[in-house]
Amino acid sequence: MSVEVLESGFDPWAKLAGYHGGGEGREKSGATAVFVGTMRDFNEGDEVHGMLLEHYPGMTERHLEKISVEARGRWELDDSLIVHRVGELQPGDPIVLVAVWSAHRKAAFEACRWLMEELKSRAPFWKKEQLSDGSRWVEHNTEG
Amino acid sequence: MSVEVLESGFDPWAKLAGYHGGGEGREKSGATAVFVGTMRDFNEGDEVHGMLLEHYPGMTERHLEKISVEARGRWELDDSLIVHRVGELQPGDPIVLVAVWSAHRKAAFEACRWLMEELKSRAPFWKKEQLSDGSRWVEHNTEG
Amino acid sequence: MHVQVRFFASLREKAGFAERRLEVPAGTTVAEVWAQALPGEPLPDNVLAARNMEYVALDSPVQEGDEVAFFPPVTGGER
Amino acid sequence: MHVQVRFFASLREKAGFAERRLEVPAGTTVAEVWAQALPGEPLPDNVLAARNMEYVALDSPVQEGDEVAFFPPVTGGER
Repeated sequence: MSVEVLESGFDPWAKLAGYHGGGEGREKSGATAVFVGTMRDFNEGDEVHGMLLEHYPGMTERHLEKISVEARGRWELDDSLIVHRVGELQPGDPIVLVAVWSAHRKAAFEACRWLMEELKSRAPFWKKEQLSDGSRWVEHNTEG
Repeated sequence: MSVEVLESGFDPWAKLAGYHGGGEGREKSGATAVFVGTMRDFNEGDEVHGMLLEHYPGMTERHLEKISVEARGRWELDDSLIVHRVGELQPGDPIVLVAVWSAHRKAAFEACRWLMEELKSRAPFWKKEQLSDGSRWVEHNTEG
Repeated sequence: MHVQVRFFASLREKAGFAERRLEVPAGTTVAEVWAQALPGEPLPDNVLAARNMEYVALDSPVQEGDEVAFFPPVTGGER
Repeated sequence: MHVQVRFFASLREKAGFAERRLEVPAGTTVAEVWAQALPGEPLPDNVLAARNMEYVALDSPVQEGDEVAFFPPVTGGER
């Protein structure tokens, strides 16, 4: 089980290739579900040129660990990985990676999606978008 | 949109890193949902040492293309990728990769899961397991 | 007329061959192709059939040059 | 007693500072920490509060040495 908040860019596929978890025997897993969120270049009809992602150091990591543990209580999981960017982002940059390993695809899919919804609704991250004519804090989250 | 049936082993994360689709502007996508299925070393209480995956060349690819097109009719997707192994597999080998790109995570998650269920229920693949005391055709699919 | 009949997986092993060209009368159905290819062998309840690589009902008629395939329930994806 | 009050994102910009040490009376609630940190500034309806990095209700009491944080609705994940 791993949680990472990164100040600099990351490649989600390289992260996954390099992640070996707690040596928990991936050959048991069978099913891996992954979600990758990347920065879009539009929002609410406006072109977005860049984004600043703020977080609450300490509380953010704690919250992501808490939901990772909770997911393992709700589903039979072998492992999970959450990576989230903070700082200055450009369109196309990966923002978030959530990966879940399980013996069963139903558990893997459901836990991965649940982790994303939990992360979006409660993990302390805030986005400020840079538009052509200034910047604005994002006030609403996108629907699940 | 891509569909591949492979006779030899593949690394799902390398596939994803190297996949650039139809130049459809990934910066629009925002959401990528991925499922990777790997070969487990147990099934129905028995240790499984290897697996032979048979398919129906021609019909298999056609079926995977058909469900990829159908997914794009059901959800707003930017792209999709399906890779499936055939031939001799060892425990831990990746069997299947399904990836879906969309502007919205709900569409990405739902379409990815739907493609897996469709693939498992209708795509012409058959598994023969090598056990300690012989081999057997797998007769039932795993529940979704 | 002629059709090409194909068997996959456990049905291929049961048939003892993977494919064969058959001469069948006009109006032959998919189920009748099975009966002619494997005389005396009952059609399994869970058999799937394809005609020219598309799923098809067992009572569909076949046509000259068709490829008719029989196979057990599919088991792709992870396990 | 003393608490450390912190603001994030748009609330940090509104406050004009990111954190400050405050002296508050015993029995002070989270909402009263806000009022003392930003006199005259109404507490937004959608504000979230954390005490020592755990979400907390606005009427919870605070204790000596607590870190009390206020922030707008969170917006992590993809967009």
